[in-house]
Amino acid sequence: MLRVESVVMSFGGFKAVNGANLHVGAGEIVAVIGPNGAGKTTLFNLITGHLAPDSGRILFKGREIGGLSPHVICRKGITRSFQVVNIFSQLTVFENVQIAVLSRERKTYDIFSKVEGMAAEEVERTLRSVGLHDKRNVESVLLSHGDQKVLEIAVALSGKPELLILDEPTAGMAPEETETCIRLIRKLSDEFGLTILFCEHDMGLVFDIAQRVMVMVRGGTVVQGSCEEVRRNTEVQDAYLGGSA
Amino acid sequence: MKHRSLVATLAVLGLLCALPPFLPRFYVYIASIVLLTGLLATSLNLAIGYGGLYQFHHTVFYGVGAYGTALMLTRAGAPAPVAMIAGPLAAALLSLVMGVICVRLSKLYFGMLQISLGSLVWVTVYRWYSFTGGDDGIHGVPLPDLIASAKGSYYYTLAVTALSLLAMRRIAGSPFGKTLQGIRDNPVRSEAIGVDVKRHKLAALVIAGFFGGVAGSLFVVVDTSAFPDMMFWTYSLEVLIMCLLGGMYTFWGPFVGSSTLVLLRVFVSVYTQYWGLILGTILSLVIIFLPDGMLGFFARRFRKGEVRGA
Amino acid sequence: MTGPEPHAVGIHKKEGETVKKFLGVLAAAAALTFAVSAGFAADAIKVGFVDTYTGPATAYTNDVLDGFKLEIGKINAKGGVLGRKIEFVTRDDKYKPDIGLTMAKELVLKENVDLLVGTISSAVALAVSDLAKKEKVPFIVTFAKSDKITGSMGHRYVFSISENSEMAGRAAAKGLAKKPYTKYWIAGDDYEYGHSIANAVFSHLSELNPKVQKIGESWWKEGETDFTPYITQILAAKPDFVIVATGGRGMVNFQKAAQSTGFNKRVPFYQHTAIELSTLSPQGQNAPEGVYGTANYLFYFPATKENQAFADEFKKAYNRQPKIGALYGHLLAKFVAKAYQKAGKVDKEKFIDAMEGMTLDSPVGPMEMRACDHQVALPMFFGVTKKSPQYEHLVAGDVISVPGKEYLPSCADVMKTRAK
Amino acid sequence: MEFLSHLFSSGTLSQFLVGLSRTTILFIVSSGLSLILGILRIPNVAHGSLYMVGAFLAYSVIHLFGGGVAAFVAALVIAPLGVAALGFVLERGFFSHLYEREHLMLLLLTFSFALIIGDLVKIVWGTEYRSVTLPVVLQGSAEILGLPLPYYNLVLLLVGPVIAVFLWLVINRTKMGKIARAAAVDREMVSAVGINVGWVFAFTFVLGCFLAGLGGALIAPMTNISLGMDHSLIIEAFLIVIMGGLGNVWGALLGSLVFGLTQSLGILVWPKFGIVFPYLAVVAVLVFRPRGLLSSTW
Repeated sequence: MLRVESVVMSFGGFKAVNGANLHVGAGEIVAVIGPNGAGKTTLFNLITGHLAPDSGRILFKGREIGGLSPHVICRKGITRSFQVVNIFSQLTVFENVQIAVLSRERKTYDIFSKVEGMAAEEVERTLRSVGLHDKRNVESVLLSHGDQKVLEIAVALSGKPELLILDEPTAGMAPEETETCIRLIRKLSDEFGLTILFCEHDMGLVFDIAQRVMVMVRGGTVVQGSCEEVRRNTEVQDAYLGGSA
Repeated sequence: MKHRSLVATLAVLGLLCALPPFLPRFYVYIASIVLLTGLLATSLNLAIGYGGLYQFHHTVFYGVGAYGTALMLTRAGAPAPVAMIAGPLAAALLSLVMGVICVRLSKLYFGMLQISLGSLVWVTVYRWYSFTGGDDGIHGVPLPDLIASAKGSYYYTLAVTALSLLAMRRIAGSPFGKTLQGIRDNPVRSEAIGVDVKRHKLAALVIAGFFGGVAGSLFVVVDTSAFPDMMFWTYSLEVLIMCLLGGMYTFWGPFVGSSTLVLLRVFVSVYTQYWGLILGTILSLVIIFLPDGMLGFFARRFRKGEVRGA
Repeated sequence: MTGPEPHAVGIHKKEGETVKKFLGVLAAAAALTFAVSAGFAADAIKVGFVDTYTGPATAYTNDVLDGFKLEIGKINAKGGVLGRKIEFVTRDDKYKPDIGLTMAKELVLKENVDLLVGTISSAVALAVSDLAKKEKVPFIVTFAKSDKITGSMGHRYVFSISENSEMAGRAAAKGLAKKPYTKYWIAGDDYEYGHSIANAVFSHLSELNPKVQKIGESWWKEGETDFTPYITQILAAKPDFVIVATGGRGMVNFQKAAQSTGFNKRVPFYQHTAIELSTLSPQGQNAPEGVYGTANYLFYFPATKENQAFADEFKKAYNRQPKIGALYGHLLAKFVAKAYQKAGKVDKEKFIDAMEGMTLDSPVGPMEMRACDHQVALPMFFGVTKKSPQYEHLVAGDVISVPGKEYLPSCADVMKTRAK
Repeated sequence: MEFLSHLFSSGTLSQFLVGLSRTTILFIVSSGLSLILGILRIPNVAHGSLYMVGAFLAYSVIHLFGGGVAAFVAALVIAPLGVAALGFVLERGFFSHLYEREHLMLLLLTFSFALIIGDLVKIVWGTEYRSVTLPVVLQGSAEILGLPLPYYNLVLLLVGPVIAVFLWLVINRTKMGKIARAAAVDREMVSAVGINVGWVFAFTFVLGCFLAGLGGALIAPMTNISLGMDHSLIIEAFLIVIMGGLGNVWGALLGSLVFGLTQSLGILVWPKFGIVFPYLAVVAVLVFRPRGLLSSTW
């Protein structure tokens, strides 16, 4: 479904992503791991159009998407969450999800209808399924960090993506929140058959839910394979234990 | 709830309709100015309050709306209805052109580029004697008898302002309005859910410019004139002040703020020449102590202790 | 943006109540303001001044007001006109037509003044003139110099008691036609007044002396402070003579630049009001010599008894020499009092009828308010700046007086422009 | 093709020099604005008012000392210091508590100060315009290609680069300047290492105000000092700063040059609309380089 081929992207002289390769098949859950500064977030930003690659190809369902605008890429079926919580903090939980639904339905240029109550059914359904329904009228800035992260996933989900990208979904979460989050990701994959690409520092979590793992070091792909293969790979061990860890 | 707000709206409208026979003509005139300035401030708020766009030079559209209407009436001799719509359309068109150039810049840069472009428009109007009348402005614009008298122009202004406010209220409460608030709140998130941020901003600018232009065409009806000073940058800042004073993040705030300032200005400048001192003091107090503006402040006190949105 | 943006996106949900409360407060405030009024005495004749009382123009407008006050004080002391006192209020237009128009509306619609006067700004004058025509209130322009006021845009309700750019141009052309210069350069403030005075001078000059030619023009924005680039541009073209069309604050600015670059020593130039005290006194002994100018009033010329008396009286009252504005204010008071006397009652239409063709004696000699275009015919003085041992400022030398009749456009000409 | 002959006339060089000299004052004022905007992030609309106060103060000082070279020099020192003192009061009294506010709020707050200062000037100095006479030594003009260039413009031509170098030294060679630059990029970081950012900001603000006052004092002899002289200048200064790159002193210099020269040469090309050229230059720069000509501190 997604194919990243020897993509290079540099900030000034620093090559943040240097020849990364990645393949994600339909319905897979793929994790990207690597030490801090390995270029994981940059890679995600390249895929979702927040950055443009210097060279290399990014193919989604066989079409080149490198360098397109984020909103165009979203329309093609990729939505995401960010490492640092990125939601409409001044809107309510309900409104956060509502905007995402309206955007998907291309109703954002509608200046005649009353927005109140639009798409309510779907929004409530989504909120119920992520467990935020009872907080739907709370201004989202007032939510706990964990709830905000979950809300962001709900927002990303409301775009009905084919590929969902999660940048450190459990970063900064309390243990029990992490637990909930993992269950949520599983559920998404099982119930909706979503393809998920995520990166994470918590190795337990990675090996728990990922079907395949891609290891990035210094902007390049070190290895790609099943959890078992990656665990046994000596280069990975070097990178994490002997290298820059 | 809905019923009550409808009653309140009708009551206010009824009151405004009933005013002229009881007011001296001068106050009818001032009331018209209050209404159209309120419309101007509300239109600016659509861009700056809802869209978070640093629309620093909004009165350019006010001025172009006025000149568009006045020139159509004087030079082209167009029928009044055509002129009334030509001004706002010209303003919307200009807003589109300026928007295309400005929209990719953010915040302060956006504002400054807009001031620069707006000043170009101002200079052109100010200098182009043979067409715009230069610094003299245009006077004695001929109007149909129906709207030429003080009362006639008042009722016309009231009707157009009410309709425009209704339309803007509708837009603010539409999916587009909500999206705009989302963009103001978080443009990156907006893009990531598939919203074309630039285009929405552009649309907001055009709408704001159009209604700014409507206010300008109303000015021609009320004052039978148009002046280059209408679009000088200091006036733009004054309109910004009106929005801030009333409350930038509320729909009615700018209207309240502009009414307060216009009335204050008319009555205070009769007694003192230190209007700047008064305005400056009020403004700095508001910014320091009530950054949400008067209405925002009231609203806040009102809902203290409540769960938001319950 | 790190600032604490208020969490107010949804506030309008609760706005209805707030708006209502607020309207209450606003209504109370409005009621308070309505209750207060500037207040004229009940039976006074009410004169409303709209003029610029802030900014550089006050150098001229305060003299108008003081000249008026001095004369009207004397008239009121003798019991006023028709047994009624003449009272006045002032409104500041801040040199902006929109504010001026609002102020004039306030005076007419709220204060019910019998007469509007004032404005140094042509833009304000034209705006107020339009209002006067609509509201049928007489309006006497005291200072604005656009020839449109009593020319193409003149009407029954507007009068002018100062010279206009067309008249100044004709008077200057008369003076300049006798000089040997042929290659002229035109420069000035790029606004209505600048263009109209420059065009007036040059067009009449070329009628009187067909040999003159215009070799170039330069225009700067009104309020320009640094003239050096223009001066170098002009000098590079080597004209014989330069017509400099500056108004208000540009007068002094340009003369200072001329002095510091030695411009006046390289090429002679003309500025309307260059010889006038308003221009010369702020510069003291540093004003450039040899600048040609025209003016309606010089406190030392003509050295008649009447002029001397007026200047002395003004100086005694305000401790300064009267400038041009003082004469206008003086004339205004005299015209107003005499016209109401002649009209026999305080009536706007009768006042206008009385004004038309009225004659008066003044410090600069007898004058007439022309019935056809409502333009006063004042004498104009043409001279050149020079130092004087007697005063701390420069004065005009070689003064010639051009009587009003000689430089006023004919009634037929005026009517032609109005017909257009 | 008439304008071409204007362009290549003997007046062009002299026109160019005059354009350069008038750029000096634009540069001095806008570099102060640039520091305040770039480092403190305050879009200070009152900067123009401070420039006006500087001009009025210079007038008062010169009259107090009765003219002459000494009085003029005294004015050039005292007026900017007076404005700097005013800036100090404003910074400590208001801005130091409000740095975290949105730009829009700060812009409007400074606009309100501009209104207040404008009226205070009116109260103190009245509404009539004032003028200052140059000391005799500086009167008159030099000949360049047979055209006059006033001595005072020559002085300004020298003052501009001196100020530029001075500012560069202050910002790049003093501890205060280095801290200020660092604080512009990351305020928290700088205060985390134990430096009192508050005083560094106060210093920057006061320096900016000093420059505004200096600009005002320098323009005093070339113009008549009047209310409203701040209005046209402040917008030009903002455009110059944005065009040059926020917080960049060389950017302010470059911006002033572009602004001043397009204006004075624009006069030659198309006199009636000469005023349009600087604005067009700003638009062109921002369209192609949205962050300004040189790197900004933002």
